[in-house]
Amino acid sequence: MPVSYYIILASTLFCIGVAGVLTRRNAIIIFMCVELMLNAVNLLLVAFSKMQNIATPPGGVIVNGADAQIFVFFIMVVAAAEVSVGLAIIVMMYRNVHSIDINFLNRLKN
Amino acid sequence: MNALVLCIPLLPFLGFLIVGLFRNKLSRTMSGILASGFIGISFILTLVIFFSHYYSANAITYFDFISNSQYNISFSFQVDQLSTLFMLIITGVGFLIHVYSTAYMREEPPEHFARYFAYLNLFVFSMLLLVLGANYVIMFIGWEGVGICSYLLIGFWFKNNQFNYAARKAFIMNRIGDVGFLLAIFWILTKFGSADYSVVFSNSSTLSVADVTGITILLFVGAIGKSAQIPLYTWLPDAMAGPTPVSALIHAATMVTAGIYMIARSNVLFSMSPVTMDIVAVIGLATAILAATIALFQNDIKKVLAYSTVSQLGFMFVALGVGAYTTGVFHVMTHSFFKALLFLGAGSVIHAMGGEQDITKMGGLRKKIPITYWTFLIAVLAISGFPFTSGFVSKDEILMAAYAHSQPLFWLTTFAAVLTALYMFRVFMLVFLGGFRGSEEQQHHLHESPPAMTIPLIILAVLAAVGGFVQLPEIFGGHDYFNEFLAPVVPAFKHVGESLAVQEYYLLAGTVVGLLIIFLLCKKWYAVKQFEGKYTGIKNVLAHKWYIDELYDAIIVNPFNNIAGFLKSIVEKSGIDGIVNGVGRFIQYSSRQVRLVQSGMVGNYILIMVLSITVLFMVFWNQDLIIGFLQKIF
Amino acid sequence: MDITTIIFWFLSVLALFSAIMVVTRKNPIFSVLWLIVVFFAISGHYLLLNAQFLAVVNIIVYAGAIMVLFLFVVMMMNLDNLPVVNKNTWMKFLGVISGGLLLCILVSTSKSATDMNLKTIVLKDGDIGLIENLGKVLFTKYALPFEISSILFLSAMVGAVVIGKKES
Amino acid sequence: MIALLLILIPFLTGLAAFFMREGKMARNWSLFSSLLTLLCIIALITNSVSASNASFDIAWLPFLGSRFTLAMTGMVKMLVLLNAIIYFIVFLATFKRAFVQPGRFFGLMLLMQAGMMGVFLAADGLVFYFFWELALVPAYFLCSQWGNEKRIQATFKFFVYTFLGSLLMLIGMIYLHGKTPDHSYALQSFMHANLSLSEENFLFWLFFIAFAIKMPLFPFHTWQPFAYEQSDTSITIVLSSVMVKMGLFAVLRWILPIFPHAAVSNSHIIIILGVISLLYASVIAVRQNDLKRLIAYSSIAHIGLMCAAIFSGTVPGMQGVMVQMFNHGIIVAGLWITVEVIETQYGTRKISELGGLAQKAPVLATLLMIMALGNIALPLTSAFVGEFLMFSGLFQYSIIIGAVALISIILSAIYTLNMVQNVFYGHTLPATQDAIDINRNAKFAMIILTVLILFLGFYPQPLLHLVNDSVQGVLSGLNFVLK
Amino acid sequence: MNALILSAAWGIILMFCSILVKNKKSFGYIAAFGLLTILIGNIADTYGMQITHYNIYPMLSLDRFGLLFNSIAIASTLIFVMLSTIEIRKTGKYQPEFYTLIFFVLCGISILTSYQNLLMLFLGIEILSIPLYILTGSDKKNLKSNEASLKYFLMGAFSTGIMLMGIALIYGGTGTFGLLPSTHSVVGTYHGISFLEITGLIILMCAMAFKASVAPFHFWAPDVYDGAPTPVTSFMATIVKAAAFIAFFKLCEVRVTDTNAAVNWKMIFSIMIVATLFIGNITAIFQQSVKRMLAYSSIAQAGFMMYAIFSLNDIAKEGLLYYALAYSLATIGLFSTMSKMKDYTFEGYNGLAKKQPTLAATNAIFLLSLSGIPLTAGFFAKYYMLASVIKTGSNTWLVIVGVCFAAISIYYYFRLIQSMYFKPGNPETVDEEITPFFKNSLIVVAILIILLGAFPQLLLNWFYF
Repeated sequence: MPVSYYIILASTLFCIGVAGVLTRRNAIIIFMCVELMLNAVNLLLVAFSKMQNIATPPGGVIVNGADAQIFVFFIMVVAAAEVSVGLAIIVMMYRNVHSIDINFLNRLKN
Repeated sequence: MNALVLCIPLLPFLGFLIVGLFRNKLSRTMSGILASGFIGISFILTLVIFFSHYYSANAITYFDFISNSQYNISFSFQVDQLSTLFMLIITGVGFLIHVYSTAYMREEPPEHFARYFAYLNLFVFSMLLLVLGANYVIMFIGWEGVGICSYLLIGFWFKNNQFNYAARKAFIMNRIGDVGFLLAIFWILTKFGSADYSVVFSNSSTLSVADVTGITILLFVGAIGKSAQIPLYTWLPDAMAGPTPVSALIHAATMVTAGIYMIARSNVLFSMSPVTMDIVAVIGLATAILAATIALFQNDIKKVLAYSTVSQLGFMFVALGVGAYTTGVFHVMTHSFFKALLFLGAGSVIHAMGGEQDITKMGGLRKKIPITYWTFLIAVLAISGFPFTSGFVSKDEILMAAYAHSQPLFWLTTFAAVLTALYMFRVFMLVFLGGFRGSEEQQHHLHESPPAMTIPLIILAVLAAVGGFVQLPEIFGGHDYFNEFLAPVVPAFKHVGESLAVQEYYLLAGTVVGLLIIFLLCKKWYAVKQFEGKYTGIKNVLAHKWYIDELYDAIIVNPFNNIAGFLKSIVEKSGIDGIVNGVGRFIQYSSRQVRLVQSGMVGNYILIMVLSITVLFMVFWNQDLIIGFLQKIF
Repeated sequence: MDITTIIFWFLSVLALFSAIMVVTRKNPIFSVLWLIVVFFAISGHYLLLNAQFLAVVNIIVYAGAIMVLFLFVVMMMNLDNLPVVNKNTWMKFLGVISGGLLLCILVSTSKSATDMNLKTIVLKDGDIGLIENLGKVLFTKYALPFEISSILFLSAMVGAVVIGKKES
Repeated sequence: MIALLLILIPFLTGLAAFFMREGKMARNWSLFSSLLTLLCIIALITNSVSASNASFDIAWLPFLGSRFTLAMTGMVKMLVLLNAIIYFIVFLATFKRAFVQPGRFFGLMLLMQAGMMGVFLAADGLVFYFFWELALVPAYFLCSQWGNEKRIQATFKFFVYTFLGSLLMLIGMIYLHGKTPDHSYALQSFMHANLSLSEENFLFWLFFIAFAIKMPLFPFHTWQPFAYEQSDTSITIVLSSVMVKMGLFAVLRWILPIFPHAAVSNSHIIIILGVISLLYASVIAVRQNDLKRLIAYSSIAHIGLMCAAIFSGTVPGMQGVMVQMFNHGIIVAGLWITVEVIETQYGTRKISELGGLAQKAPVLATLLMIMALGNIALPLTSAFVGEFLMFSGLFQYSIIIGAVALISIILSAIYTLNMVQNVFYGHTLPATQDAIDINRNAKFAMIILTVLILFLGFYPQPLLHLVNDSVQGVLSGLNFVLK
Repeated sequence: MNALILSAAWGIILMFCSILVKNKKSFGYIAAFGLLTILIGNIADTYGMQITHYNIYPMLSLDRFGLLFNSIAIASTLIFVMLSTIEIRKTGKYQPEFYTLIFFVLCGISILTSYQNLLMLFLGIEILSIPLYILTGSDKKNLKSNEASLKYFLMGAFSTGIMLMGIALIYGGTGTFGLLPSTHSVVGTYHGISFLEITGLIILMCAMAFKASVAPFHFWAPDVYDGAPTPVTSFMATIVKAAAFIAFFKLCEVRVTDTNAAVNWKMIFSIMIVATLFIGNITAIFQQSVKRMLAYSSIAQAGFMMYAIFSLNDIAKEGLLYYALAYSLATIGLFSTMSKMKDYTFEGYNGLAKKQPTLAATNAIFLLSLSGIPLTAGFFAKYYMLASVIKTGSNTWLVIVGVCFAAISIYYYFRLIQSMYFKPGNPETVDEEITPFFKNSLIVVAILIILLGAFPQLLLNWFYF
């Protein structure tokens, strides 16, 4: 399977996530779109790890694709931490203004 | 002896310092005596030099004034016949006028009285510096010094703003001339690397025609300013705002003749440039005639005298212009006698009339102030060239010189001389003959002046009468003592041939007849009971001085003021400063706009971020294009 | 057109479709559910790529933990009765446009890397994805980050406490 | 060592002055300090201390190749002397005045003096830049705290303008530093920097703009009248007597030796600029109604002349500039003091509201008259010597330019005499109805200045001797190029 | 490594202090002491004395540059704690947590200053950011604080996504996460560099620019700085930002200088620089609130720090450190003074010089330093930045632009001086909080700034010895 397929797939997912962040006003959904972006990246990384695992040029060192997958693992870790904090913040916000529409976040401007 | 020479200018300066600094302490008498005393001493010193024949072609150097690798200007004096002559005039006439002033300025409060004498002393100091200086720079120092003194003295009664304007006008017009003078000095410095007369004149042959013409013309510009020639003469009549003795000393006897001194001094250069000589002669002649015509119909006694001074100066320049330097200088001397006399006489009259200067208000003063009358008469005769008076001799020599130079010049000069006689007799008649036209209290106020005033009058009258004999033509049994005296410095003007002797007789006869006719005419016209002084037609134009002042206002003063205003309010405020402030205002404006980008909307922020990522990519991949494009622009 | 290819295409289409659904659904709950679908699809991809460990973790951590957390929050603040603000359509439009631009750029780079297309990935093969291999690497080479991530969690924990605790 | 003292004395005394609460102590203290400084420099000029003391050198920033180097030339000595004299005069003239927050006022004044001393003495680029700014900052605080209602924005304009200029200079310095063979900031190694002509030209302009703003030269001058008008007169004295000289001085000490080729090739433009600002400012001064603005413009005019004379590159020109820096300093100080007296006593600077002071305040009138005569460069006042030399220098450079420039002596006569006439002559006006004469300290200060002016006008040799070596030094570089 | 371990340890200690220690005042002292130990530990590290000899090779590597910056960061944090301990005390019962989070941030910083692997970069950034999200929102009742926190979090998360994309692409291009590029297995080359790597680098740089609040990725900064509690702002705007810059610099230093000269990165950087300077300076002019003005000024200063990343030479390296310190000290001082004011607007400062001469004087020095007047540290900071660019040659235009903006910056810095000194007024200050200790600390900072301005070698000799 050509790697560019994966690149395109991942990029598309990523950009859908970006578009979601841009178009939606609900903080939670924006956050979910961010998660979508992260997953796109994960997919890409895994694909690359396989690719690099194959690619062994003459005289070169064996590239161990494992570290990409480890990286993915760490991304998940971080994502989890982020989610906990982020949701806490969103909830705090909701407690105070009873809305999580980001268009209401305009006390700070100019 | 050098110290003695140094004392001559320093004494008046000392007087200036003492009288000026202690003006609140000194009484009138005290300051009067001090001031006159210092001048008197330096007059005596001058006499000592004169009689001890302490002349030398080379200068007495005291110290280096300005020195650098290119030129060295030393502070040095030149004591020779020319400077001695002028020193005699300055200190002599100056002394008399000081004495005269002690009485004339009585009414002033003591500190102003003292201030007056301080200025007067300072003037004498500067004037002496001018004539003593051994190089053009020292001359320039004195030159500007006398200018500022005349400024101070014209504006002596500073409460009256008219006087202040007159003073300022005088100084500024002098300055215009000074520009020329300075340029000439720089030119000389660049050519010779020195401004010493000795160096300049001895090496003058090295100059190209262009250089010498340029230098002389510029020098002459300086002379024009100082000696009130066309076009810079209008300040002199206004300068009559000052006290009358000042007019006598500065604006008749000494300062205004500085120009003549300068040209006579640099005769070597001028002789090398015929062009300049012609210009000098023409301008002199024009001034002589113009001023004389104006003088014909002035009603202010001092104005008349002022214009006559201008025209007399014109005569002198004619003399210089035709190469008769000594004659010019000679006329300076005689003129200083009779013109000082005239002014002092006028001062005496004004004093008698209680400050009245309008001749239409005078008349028939002959009985009331006899001494003034007689002395004034002598002066009038002298200036109008009555035979064997000093004026006759000098003027006659000018005419001869003109005749020798060219016929038309001669006739025009003669015409000017005739006009001189006319307006002088007019004044004389209006003041002394006929009936009194003034008010009652003036009539009661009339009285002869105190001796302090009359004695100088008498002395000057004598000089005016007999002063000419030092230079009486041979045919009248005289001899050119004067020319011989000056010969070492200024080449004497030589009478040519026998034919001129005949001319002399014609002239003599002509003068006598002419004066007689003029006298009678004037007596018929002006020695009258009633005199309005109103004029119409051409006379009116003359009475308004050909509207020259108005002309200057229209073409110079007002445009200048408008330009200045334009620069101040438009170019400076709106233009340059406007740009500077505009930049600041633009920045603030853009600040107000740019901060709107910070909309507070997370969506917008992220959108802009994403867009700018894409933009960065585009820039990155196409930067070669962009750089090339930019290079094409810049 | 063997089976893996079909699965690949199926999973890809599923991922993209459900991703779009995530973005477009009005109701947050649906978005959450669709997002879970995306994750499953991606896990499928992992399996295809022989990253079994990641596939499992993805299901457990993401689809399991995180998404449930999301779901809870969404439920907790029942967002159905959100005050509706004016929906600015041009913003949506611009969002899609710029997202598309970014996509173009990413794709164009991969395209311009010409020899990229030659590189292929052999599916259903290789053992780097196996848990023991990863474990070896993780605890040797990547031990330091592994330790350090604990700090991350600590701070996250403290943060959750600080933020989440009700003010008395 | 003396060189260091000249900076340290005002610096330390200034710092001390900050902590003095009541005015009497502060002003005595600062007067004493200025006197001390004056004595130091006089001791140096009269060679009563060995010349080896004149310079000072110590390692400062080794890794930047910058040493804390102070060096003296004749010109430097003269300007340091000017600085010392002016401060003494200012403190003397304003002795009776009660300033708000005297401690801060005198402290800042002395710090400014230290800064300017440093500018004059520094022989190392970075040190020079340091002091250049350090002179500016106290000036900023002074002008915007003591002065008239618009002072804050006026001072701000002044500060930003000059700061921008000096930053450009900084760029030039860094660039130059990179080009020096030994990567140092020393003036000497700047002179040996190997620059291409285009580089030299570029750097020349970077430096010159900074200095032109400081002078100020024609297009960059608009900050000056505003600042002078708005700031307190006692500060204006220092600004216009000493600080504007920094620009000219910097051109003489830094630009001409370092960029001789560029200086020669650009001389024509700059001379024309100088003559423009000479005439332009004079013409504007004719129409000014505010005493301070009038003097400010006349000062601009004089500076323009000096700048033109510098670039004429002739012996008299240089000589004239150097002595004129001093003479203009003392004369303009005298003018400002009279303005100060008038403003404090009659509460107005409007020429139209003044008049007839000559009757009320004869002494003041006399003193101002002398200053005014100095301002129009009348012979036997010190200014004449400088202007004579400068004009003759310009004349040597080009007859036309010399002639055009000379017109300014007419203009200067016009506006100066206007001022004298309207302020002192004529009838008294309400403002001056019950005017009193100048007070004792101011009178004393003015008399000192007057004596200086007249003495140097009559016998300028001491000054000319003092600057002789600088003239030779500056010109030798240029002549080398011209050959 | 010491710094990392110690700060983590101290973070945990303080966590438990919240349970163990009852005295509210003591937390500040504990934290200060902790910072002191960390500082000592780090300095010891620079002399090669380490707590453990744990093999950190492929992930981190301790070089003088990083360690020196650690010291700077820790020292300025110490000063920050000294100056704003009272403020922190006011944040209520989360005081120990506050310190804990600050210590964790320090961990992140010490990772960022020595990372050798993009994974560590990623982790470091996250460890830096997540506590900050919380600190920003720590003033929970304040809506501005909440809003700032949420904004910061959303945009931060987004930028994390961007960053990961970049890293992934770089990996795809080079087949390694090592900071040092491996020339093997390069695919899709452009001038010998993989397309993917270039794309990834650009994206990664954008993410870093976001963290360093460099335009056009700066938008979060003004709002977050404005909304966050003042002490947090001063911590975020100074030390954290500087750390981000160090990380950015390390990245570019290795990657950009490695890439073939034909690949010209200067274009992107110069765009970023001009944009940052423009936005920061121009927008700061119009601000009415001092806090917001300082926020924009921090962006403007970031523009100057970008010069170091533009020129990437040794001068830049020293200069960046110097700039970090100079800028941090001055800004921390300003913020701490501001937190004593009741009114944060410029008018609120009117006449401060009369009421609180010490505060006014020290603040004046800080402002002068920020505007780069000689004899303050700020001058040499700017000097180094300009010098580094000039050394690259042929980019003088960029310097001139920067200088113009520096002149503009005078406007808003001196505006504050004007209102402190020249405007009449009676500012409302929280007098009971202006303790002698506070004043003295301010004076110490001011003296420090002037010393550094007179003798920069005090700092920079560390760099060489």
